Order: sequence, then C-alpha cells, then structure tokens
Amino acid sequence: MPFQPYRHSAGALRPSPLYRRYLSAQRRRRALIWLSRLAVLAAFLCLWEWAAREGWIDSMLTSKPSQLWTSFRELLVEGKLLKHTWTTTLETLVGIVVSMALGTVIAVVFWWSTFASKVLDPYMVVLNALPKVALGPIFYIWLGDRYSIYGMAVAISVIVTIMMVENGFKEIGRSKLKLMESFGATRTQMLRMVILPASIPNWIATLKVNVGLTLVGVIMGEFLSSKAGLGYLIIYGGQVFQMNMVMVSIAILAVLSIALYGLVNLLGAWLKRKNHFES
Amino acid sequence: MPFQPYRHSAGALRPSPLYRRYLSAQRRRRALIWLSRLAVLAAFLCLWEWAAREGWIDSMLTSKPSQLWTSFRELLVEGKLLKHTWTTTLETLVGIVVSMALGTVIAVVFWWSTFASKVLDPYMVVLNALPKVALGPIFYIWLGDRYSIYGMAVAISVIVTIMMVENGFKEIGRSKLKLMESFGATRTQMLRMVILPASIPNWIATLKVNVGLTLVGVIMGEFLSSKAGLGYLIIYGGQVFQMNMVMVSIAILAVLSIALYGLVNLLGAWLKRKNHFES
Amino acid sequence: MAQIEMQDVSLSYFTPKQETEALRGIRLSIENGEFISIVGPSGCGKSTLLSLISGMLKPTSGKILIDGREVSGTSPKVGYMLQHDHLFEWRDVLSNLLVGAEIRRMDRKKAERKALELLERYGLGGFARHNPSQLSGGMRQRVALIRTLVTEPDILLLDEPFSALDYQTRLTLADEVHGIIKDQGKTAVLVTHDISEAITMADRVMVMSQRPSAISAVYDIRFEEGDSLSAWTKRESASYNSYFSTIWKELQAHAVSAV
Amino acid sequence: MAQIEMQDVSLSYFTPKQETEALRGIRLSIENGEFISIVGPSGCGKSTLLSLISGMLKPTSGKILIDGREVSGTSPKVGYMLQHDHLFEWRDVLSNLLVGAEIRRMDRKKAERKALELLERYGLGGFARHNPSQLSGGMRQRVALIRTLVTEPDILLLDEPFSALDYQTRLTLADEVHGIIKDQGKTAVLVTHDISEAITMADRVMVMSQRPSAISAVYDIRFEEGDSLSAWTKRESASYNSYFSTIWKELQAHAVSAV
Amino acid sequence: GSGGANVSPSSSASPSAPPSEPSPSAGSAETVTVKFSEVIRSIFYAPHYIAISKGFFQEQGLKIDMNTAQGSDKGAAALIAGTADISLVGPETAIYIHNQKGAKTLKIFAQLTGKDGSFLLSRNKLDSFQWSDLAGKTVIGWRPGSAPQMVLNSMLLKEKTQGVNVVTNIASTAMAGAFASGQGDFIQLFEPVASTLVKEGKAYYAASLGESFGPFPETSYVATSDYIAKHPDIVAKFAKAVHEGAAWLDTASEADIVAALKPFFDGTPEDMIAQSVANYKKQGTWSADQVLTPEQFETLQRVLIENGTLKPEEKIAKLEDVADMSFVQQLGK
Ligand SMILES: Nc1ncnc2c1ncn2[C@@H]1O[C@H](COP(=O)(O)OP(=O)(O)OP(=O)(O)O)[C@@H](O)[C@H]1O
Ligand SMILES: Nc1ncnc2c1ncn2[C@@H]1O[C@H](COP(=O)(O)OP(=O)(O)OP(=O)(O)O)[C@@H](O)[C@H]1O
Ligand SMILES: [Mg+2]
Ligand SMILES: [Mg+2]
Repeated sequence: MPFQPYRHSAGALRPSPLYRRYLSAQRRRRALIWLSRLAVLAAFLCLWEWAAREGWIDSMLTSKPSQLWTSFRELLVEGKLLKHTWTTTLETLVGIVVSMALGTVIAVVFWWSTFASKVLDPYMVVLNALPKVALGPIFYIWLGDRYSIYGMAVAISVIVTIMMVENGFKEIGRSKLKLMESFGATRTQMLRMVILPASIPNWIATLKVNVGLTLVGVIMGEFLSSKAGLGYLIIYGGQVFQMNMVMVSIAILAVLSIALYGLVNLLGAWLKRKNHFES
Repeated sequence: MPFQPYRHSAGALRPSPLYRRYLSAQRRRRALIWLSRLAVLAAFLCLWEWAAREGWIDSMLTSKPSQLWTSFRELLVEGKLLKHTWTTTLETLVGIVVSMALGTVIAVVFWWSTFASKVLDPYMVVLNALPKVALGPIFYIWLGDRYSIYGMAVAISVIVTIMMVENGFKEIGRSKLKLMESFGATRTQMLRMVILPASIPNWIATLKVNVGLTLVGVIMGEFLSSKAGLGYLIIYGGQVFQMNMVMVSIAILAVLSIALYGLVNLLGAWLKRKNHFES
Repeated sequence: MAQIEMQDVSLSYFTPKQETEALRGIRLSIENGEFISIVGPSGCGKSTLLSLISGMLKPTSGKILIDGREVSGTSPKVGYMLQHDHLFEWRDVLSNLLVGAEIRRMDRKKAERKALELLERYGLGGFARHNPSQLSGGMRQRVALIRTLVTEPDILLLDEPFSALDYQTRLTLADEVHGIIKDQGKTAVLVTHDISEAITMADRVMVMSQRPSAISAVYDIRFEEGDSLSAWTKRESASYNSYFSTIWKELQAHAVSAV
Repeated sequence: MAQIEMQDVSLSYFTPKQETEALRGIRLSIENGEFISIVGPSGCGKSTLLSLISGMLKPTSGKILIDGREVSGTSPKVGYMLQHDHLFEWRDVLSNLLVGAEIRRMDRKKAERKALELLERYGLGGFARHNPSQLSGGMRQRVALIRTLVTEPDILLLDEPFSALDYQTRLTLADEVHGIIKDQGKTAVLVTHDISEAITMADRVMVMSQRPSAISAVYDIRFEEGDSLSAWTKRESASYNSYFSTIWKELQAHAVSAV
Repeated sequence: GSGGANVSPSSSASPSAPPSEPSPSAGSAETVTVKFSEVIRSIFYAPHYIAISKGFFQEQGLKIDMNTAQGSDKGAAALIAGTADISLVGPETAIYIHNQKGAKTLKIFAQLTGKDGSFLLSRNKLDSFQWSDLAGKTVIGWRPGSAPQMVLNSMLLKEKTQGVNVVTNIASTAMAGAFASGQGDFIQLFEPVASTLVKEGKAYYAASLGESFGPFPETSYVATSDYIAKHPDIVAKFAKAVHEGAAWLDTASEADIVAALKPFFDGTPEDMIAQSVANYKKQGTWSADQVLTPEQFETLQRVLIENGTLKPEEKIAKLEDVADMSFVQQLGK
C-alpha cells in the first residue's frame, strides 16, 4: 500500500517549549508590525497637524487633519457625501462589469481567430500605449454626458483586460489542450472545458487590475462631466478653493478603492475555492 | 563522449519540396496579415473621411483625415508642434528615469528590511488603489506649477514600479540564494551578485509598463498646469474648440508612445543580450 | 493482421526557421494485446511517433493503419496518457474521469458507472468526490490512466507517464499500471527514458536512433523464469542485466554517432 | 577522529501554522575521504541534514562537529551542490566558477587558475568563455561541481545533483562525478532518491526513516569483485541486486509504517 | 531651472521675437524674472499677451516666465505655495483665501477684464433676444463656482427668468462639442469658440453677458501680500506693462493685433483671432485703467453670495483687505 495522503504532520499535537517560545516571538513581532503601522499613520497625521499649526505648511493649501474631520462631518451631515460616494461606486461597478465582459469576449475572439488577433495586434499596442485621458473630450462628444463616464472607464481598463485575459489563455499549458485534442475535442469544447475554467485565477488577477483602472477612468470621466460623484466633488472643491473638500474626497476615494479591492479579493478567493484552485 | 551541444539541426541544408511549399504558404500568410492591417487602417480612414463628407458625422466634432493632415502640416510649419512634442518627450523621459530609480531603490529597501516592507505594505496597497489623478491638486500645491508634471508622472508610475520590482526580487528562486548562502555570502553580496542581475528581465518588463504609465502621468500633469506639451495642446485645442488640433495631438501622442515603447524594447533586448538572458 | 501498422512513415516538422525531420521511414507492426516500450535519445521523436498513432499528427509520407484502416484524425480506439496527469483542478476526481466521455458525447450514466467501477477496482474507491489536489502524485497518475480507460480504447499510448514522479512511487506505480493494462487486455505503447522500466514492463523494446530517427533495434523480452513475473523478480533475473546492458550500449552508440 | 560527527542532532522547523520535527536524534560519523549516500522517503529531512552539516541551519538540539570543531555558520571547508545547477545566466562559465571565490574574497588570480585547470581536467577545456545557456544539462552540472571545487572544500554535500537530468545523462554523469570526487580525495555526502545511484556511488548507504527521521539502517557497500569497480560493473554484480532489494524493502517498510 | 522652462511662449519676449523692438529702458541694470501663472490661455486676456509680445514687460526690465494653470484654484495655490509670483485669476479667490484666514493672504493689484467675457449663443436664429426667452430652455453653462456660471445665474436672477435648465456638469473643453452634437438650446461661450461656432453656422449670437450684466471684475492680477510688500517695484512695473498693453490694444490696427497675438494661439485661424478681439473690444471688456472699484467689488461679492459660494457673514467690508489699487492708480496720473 504505497499511496499515502499528502502531508502528514507529525508531532503537531503537543507543542514543544521551543516552539511555544517561537510562537510567542512571532506574536510579538506581529504586534510590533501592527503597532508600527499605526505609529506611521499617527506620526503622519500629527506631523501634518503640527506643521499646519506652526505655520510651516499652509493649512489653506494642505488642509489639516482636524479640519478634515470637521469637514467630513459637515459633508456627511448635509447628506451629500454618501450620495457622491454612492454615485462613484455605482459607476465604477458598472464600468468593471462592462469592461470585464467586453475584454473577455474580445480575448475569446482573439483566441479563436489567430488571424484576427495578428491583424489587430499593432492596433492593440497603439491603443494600449495611448494615454486614454487624452480622448476625454471625444468620448464626451460621442457618448454624451451620461455615458461618457462609462466610456472613459471602459476605455482605460478594457485594453489591459483584453491583453491580460488573452495572455492567460496563452499560458494555459499546450499539453492540457493536447490532452483534450487526444480525445478529439472541438474548439468549442476546449474553450468551455479548459480555457475558460483554467483561466479563472488569471481572470481574477485581471479583475484586480481592472478595478483600479476603472476607478481612475470613472474619476477622469467625472472630471470631464458629471452631476455628482467624488470626481465632481474634487473639481468643485478646487473651483471654490475648498481644499478641505478636496482632501476629504480624496480620502474617501482611497477608502472606496480599498473597499472595492477587498471586495474583489473576497470574490476571487470564493471563486478560487469554489473551483478548487489552491490560492 | 556523451555530451553533445544542445540542438543539432539535421537536414536543414537542402529544404525539401514540402518545406518549400510550407515556407511559401507562410510567406503568403504573413503578407495577407500585413495587407489586412493596412486595409483595416485604410478602411477606417476612408470611412471617417466619407462619413464626414456626407455629413453623417460632424467634421467639426470629429475632424476628418484630410483636415487632420492639413492641420498637422500647419502646426508643423509654425514650428510649434515639434516643440510641444519635444517638451512632452523630455518630461516623460525624466519621469521614467526618476520613477524607475526611485522604484528600484525603494524595492531594494523593502527587500533588505522585511520589517519595513511589512509595516508599509497596507500603505502601498492604499497608494496603489488610489486613483492618482485625484491627487493632481495636491501635487500642484506641493510641487508648484513647474514640477507638478513630474510629480504626477512619478506618482502614477512609481507604486506599480516598486511592486513589480519587489515581486521580481521575490521570484528569484530561493535556491539561487541558498547557493549564495552556502558560500557564506552576505546580504550585500546577494543583492549585488544575484538579486540585481537576475532581475534584469523583470526590470525591463517593469520599464515597459512604466513607460505607459509615466506618459499618462505627464499628460495628466500637463492638463493640470503646463507651458507646453501635447497635453497642453489637447487642453488648449479643446478650449478653443479646435478638434483638428486635439486629434493631431492625440495622433502624435500615439506615435510618441509607440516610439518610446519601441525604444524601451530595443534597450531591453540589448540589456538582455548583453547579460545573456534568452529572450 | 497487426493492430497497429506503420508503413514507411516519415514526419518533418516545419517552422519558419527550419525544417526538422523527426522520423524517417518508420516501419513497425504491433499485435493485439502486445506491450511495446520505446526508448531513444531525447528529442529523437518518440512523442511524435505516439502522436502519429493517435491521429493528432498526419505523416508527411507513409501510412499508418489501425485494425487495417488508415488513421485520419483521432479515434475512440486510441487512448493517450501524458507525462503529467493534467487533471483539471476545477473538477473533482469523478468528473475528471468523465472528461473524455463528455467530449466524445458518450452515455453519461454508463460512463459514470464504468468510472466508479474502475476507481474501485484500482484502489481509489473512496476518492470519487475528492479534488485532484488532495491526491498524491501517484494517485493522480492512476486517475489519469482511468480517465483514459473510461473511454474504452483498444490501444493505450503512454508518453513517459511516470517520469514526473519520485523514484519509489515510480517503481511501484509502473508495476501497477502494467498490471492494470494487462488485466484490461489492452495493446500498449510506452515511451520511456528509463531502460529498466522499458524492460520490466514490455513484451518488446524498440530502440530509436538519433533524429531523423528510425527504429534501430528491437528486442523481444523473454525471461527464462516465465512470462508472468513481477517487475521485481524480473529486475533480479539474470537476463535482465544482459538486456539492460545491450540496450544501454545500443543507445550509447547513437549518442556517439551523433557528435 | 571522524571528519563529520553528528551527536544526537534534532531539528524542528517552526512555522506559524505548525511545528515540523524533521530530524530526531541523528548520530553519525563520517571519516575523511568517505563517500556516503543517504536515501529516504521524500520529505523525511535529507536536505535538512545537509543544511545542518553545511552550517546554514543550526540544530534545535545536539552537536555537529567538523574536524572536531563545532559548526557555527558556513565554513570554507564545506561545499554544497544543489539539484539544479543555478549557473548565473549573466556570467560566462569561468566567471560562474569564480562566484564562490568572489564571495569568500579569495585571491582572484589563483582561483582563476584553479578553475581553468579543473575545467581542462574534466573535459570542458574549451568552454570557459561560453555562456551557460550554450551548455547541455550534464555539462552545466559538471560546471556546478567545479564551481564548488574551486573553493577547495574538504567536504562535498550533494543534494540530488542528478535528478533534474534525463536518464542517460544521469547514469553517465553519476559515474563521472564519482570519479572526480574520488580523484580529488574529498569526503562526500550524497542525497538521492535513486537506490541504484546510491549503491554504485557510495562506500556506505544510510537509509532514513519517515519524519521525525533518524537513520534507520546503514549498509556498507562492498563488492566481492573489488572496490574500484566502475558503476557499470557494479550494477551487473550479484551483490548489487541484493543491496538493491534490501534497501528497497527497508524503504518500503518506512512508507508502510507511515500510513 | 525647471524642466522645459525655456520653451514657453514667453520666449517670444526675447529680443529676437517681437516685430517692433522698442528701445530697452535705459538704466534698468538687469532683467528680473517673474514667475507668472495664467488661469487659461484665452483671447479674453489679450492685453497681457500684447504686453509680452510687444516687449512692454521687457522695457520694464521684467522677464515673464509664464505657465498655464488651467484653473483659478491652481493659480492661487501657486501663489501661496510660492511657485508663482503673480497670477492672473478670478478675484474671488482672494476673497476665499482671505476668509480662510490662513497664514498668507492675496492681494489684487490690477484688473485685466472688467466684464464677463462670455456670450450667449442660440441654436436657432433669434431676431431679438429677451432673457425671458430662456424659460423652459436648456443652456449649456460652466462648472458650478466658476465666474461665468455665477454671472449667468445672477443675470437670470436679475431678469427674474425662471425655469431655465442650466447644464453645469460639462468640462469646459467639452462644452462646444456637446452643443455642436445637438445638446441644449443655448450655450454660454468665450471667444474664440463663440466666433467659431457662429462661423460654422452652428449657433447665433443671442447676447453678450458682459454687456447685459454690466461691469463685473472677472480676472485680476493677484500676488501675495508679502510679495507686494517686498517687491513693490516689480509689481509697479508689471502693472505698467499691462497698462501699456491694454493701451496699445486699444489703438492698434487689426493686423498688428493679430500679428502680436498669433504666437500665443497656435493653430487658431487669424480671422478668428481678429473677430474675437473685435467682439471683446465692442463690449468694452478691457478696462482702460485696470482699477478694481468698490462698486465692482460690491457686485462681485453680491454675485458670490447669490451663488452660495460666499456666506453673507463672510462678506468683506473693506476693499483694502484683498486689494491694493495704488499701483494702477498711480498709472493714471
Ligand atoms: N511542434 C513542433 N514543431 C517543430 N518541431 C518540433 C515540434 N515538436 C517536436 N519537434 C521537434 O521534433 C523532434 C522530436 O520531438 P519529440 O517531442 O517527438 O521527441 P521525443 O523523443 O519525445 O523527445 P523527449 O525525449 O524530449 O520527450 C525534436 O527535435 C523537437 O525539437
Ligand atoms: N523552511 C522550512 N520551514 C518549514 N518546514 C520545512 C522547511 N524546510 C523543510 N521543511 C519540512 O521539513 C521536512 C523535511 O524537509 P527536507 O527538505 O529536508 O526533506 P527532503 O528529505 O530533502 O525531501 P525531498 O526528498 O522532497 O527533497 C519536510 O516535511 C518539509 O515540509
Ligand atoms: Mg517526448
Ligand atoms: Mg530535499
């Protein structure tokens, strides 16, 4: 009976004194790291506040933590902040869904037709290299005020998405496909049974990149034309020289981006677990 | 004598008739691909021109190829176009150098001190996720109207650079380092003899990503405040509703980005060849 | 009539850079139920030979017949087993076993019954609902073999199926797989680098020459002690050593002649 | 006095998730010029044992002495050779050979002379200015061995140095490396999964048990035909087969006992 | 120096560029470089460019290192951050900053435009325009908080026009495109875009906000109080040069004006420049004396309060808190 389950952990029952010492050292180290993280944040905020109070930096330009807090509470109470944040969130989610769907479909087409992929390759390179922000006014004209935000968001994220997904398809071992071929699989079967499921981890990685890009696109789109949203708030705050408003919006944007990122991480972990990919 | 050079190509001397047929089929296919590429471009331009002439699209909004050409020649003759392009190019090059240098140094620091890397990790995540375009006003204030372009360029590219370079360091096999360790190498020696040279291919890949990001940053920075540059021209063209100018600038931007990309590719190929990495 | 018949088969690979003549004038015929091992220098075209038999490649010239019919495309008669198991992580063991059946649109119920029966029979009874990552390397390769058997091929092509395993697992699994294939009465063609594996598993060992390869020698493996020895006793028999050194020398000769 | 002496050495790995007791109460002593092979189930701690001798790991308890001195950190007396050659692509062969010398800040001129001499001696004379990618797998491993020899260690630790090579190269190279090490008069400890490699190369074979491992058996390898046989003739000798099956059974016993 | 600093349009102020080279003012030992930030590049600010290209700054011994800030906020920020010495921005920024009671305050020392520079254009040709015509119509306007938007809003309040749908969510660079592609019945535009649209037959002049609304201090030269205190001479010279630019613009021939402005407006057709200048001249955009009067200041604050960007209690009573008109007042004498 030579087949044994994979890893047998022996001696894991009664931790030895040395191991206990190791564990507590580890715990101390983790605590130290967390403390240092908090310390960095606190030091940053204190320094900021202090420098502003001492007049080393001009709080009118850079705001200061205490002002930010006041400003945040005011904006929140006025009820506007949640609305703006929600607008941006919604736009970002729509943008992500559209650009992931579009990107995946185009990547599948490119996988299907090597010819199309080859012919369009140089155009993809150009589109990838071109700073999409420059296209803002054009999107506005083409798509109108409502959809130009999505246009910008998708434009910024879709090319990278296509490239990453396509790359993922290519990285799936030739030999997995050879196995399929040996059973006489058609191209559709290969796509459905191997290419798509096998690229789930890569697809999740793409999604992670996509989130950041789409958010940038949404903000850029809001800069261009918007009725609400954090991008709108940033522009407006600048217009009326309310740096507090700008800073609060940026801080919320940071929180939003982390939240979205975390969400995608959870989704990714769930998808991977569901499909039994080791993380 | 069991050791033979790697691959012995046998029968490569006199191509067989079948191989000759294969080769000419290949050549035809390559030609077809190139023709199709040109056809796609030509069809796009013709359709554009035709639609504009027939009045299906408003050439004032979308310009048209013939107008673009005229506009390009005019701008060129006035001598300004080269100046703007050169300004943007220079800013981009400076941005690339600064952000690659900064990114590499920080990645080395993170490699050196796991503690620093751990402590700063959540901040890196935030900075990475945050849409840097939103920081424009802050850079403007901190760095002033002249350096804010570089600020924006570096901000957009440096985080990704740090992460990619650091990742590259991590991907260098533990066992290459174990070899070094077995000779009793110090950390400096490992860095100098293994980590840095071994990550050249990854560094080049990072550089490629960096170029695109830095260019976006420069354009964003020029949108924010500038005296010249393609970003300036795009904004100005938008302000005076000269879509020809906007389109010409975008086209030149596309060319510039491809040129920079090509340059980096060449540099990368040279660096790799010089260090004997297989491409 | 031989089950597999190759008549003057040649194959060249074409890439834009060069033409690689992999096989030149291969002739062989394999009887029903025979177990053939193929050894040869690396890159000589062993995998190519299997691909030709499986119908995934077409010969540049010559003919390949299976049961007297010319091969054109893959056929349900032939099962292919690769060096790596390529189990799909996103499917459990049972549904991995049904991959071939699914592709060939076989009756699902029947295929499932067959799969479960084979799992049971070859010592993996409780693992139908496990994920591939929960199996050891050797178990995974056995699952890969069963996946091939579920589609009920007459011929099994094995391309270095044990080379990714560690030494002890390899030795043990080779024995087992040999048993399974003989038990199922399949014809088998095994490609391997390991001469002792080739000798202990096969009825005939074919040695291929350097590229452009042909079959340079064929050895009928007969043990005086009888035919149904275990791999283990074969390895200890006197004829084993002489087969080993003959084949080794044959291989070395090709290596030298290539310089 | 033995050159390497391990006295009741134990080692546990600590990770936040668990404690892994890799070695428990290892005792062994190896004489100057001896060639020891170590075989054992995978994951039993063979590489750990070598790391301990090399000084890259400290034992959790027990003592390791080299030439009577307790090991503390890596020492120029010990050379380590890994499964993969890890030649640096960005250096040519000669400057790869000088990596160890450079780290240890040895006299560059002298090291270079030594490296060239060894290259010449072991059949790689013309390759000093080649790039690693221009060498075959076997040549690369030979370069890796020479890289270790350039720093003039007394003891060589070899961790499955041939397992990444193909079968034929492996057989040939093992012979050669054995010759080189004997020629240089070094003490060697070879870890391998391949029992026949272990038998043909070593003066003594040690079998390790499952984790937490100890040395479960030691076999002195003596061939009646004499001591300086080639690996080839060893493999054909009668005692080879009996060593092989004894060691195999010893190993299997551990495998079973672990379930 | 800063990267790319020497390739600005201001380099046309170097001796080689101006068509007619005035004799450098005797005695000015060395030229002083003034870091200057303009809000956007627009023909609305023509006197300033004239002063550069006709060498009036140079005569005063000033070299203008000009940067385009793309927004009043950034122009003001540059002053506070010290990266610009003088900015051309909306005067309201000085009020905002005064009210935030930061360490630095800004002072307006000269006014460039005394009226709003935007025009209301209609999609359909109107024989006579009444503000009440806007009721129920959609107007593409400027971003909230910007001067033209506030002026339009106050104009509508003044005329008591109700039910106007003013679209304020479009970036300035996309407004004309939005209108040309069919959005809105009216649009509020500056020159030369207004002229361009009219010339293309996409729109018709309906009203000039500058004329209709009357005096409104839209753009001013601003510096920090510290800078003004420390370099009164430079500020005085600067104001003088601008004054001369405005005076020259008032009398010069169209061709001369176009030639002087052309270097600053790459790619803009000469007839558009001429047309735009003519339109601005016609409505009396450029005040002759560059003085911000207390009445104008009152108007400004009223507009800001009407638009909610200034709280009534923050209203500044004394003009002197945010302005120092002594430099331009001297000029008149
Ligand atoms: N798709 C292909 N295109 C071009 N050349 C190929 C292709 N596949 C294989 N070759 C070449 O054909 C020759 C035979 O390849 P093959 O894989 O059949 O050898 P092999 O005997 O299986 O080698 P190994 O022992 O390494 O598995 C090799 O020289 C290889 O480089
Ligand atoms: N750095 C480490 N941290 C934690 N556990 C480790 C570490 N290195 C090895 N181990 C564990 O210690 C045990 C022994 O490892 P080691 O690599 O020495 O085994 P080995 O006999 O060389 O295995 P193989 O035959 O696979 O090379 C294994 O169970 C392994 O999982
Ligand atoms: Mg093969
Ligand atoms: Mg090991």
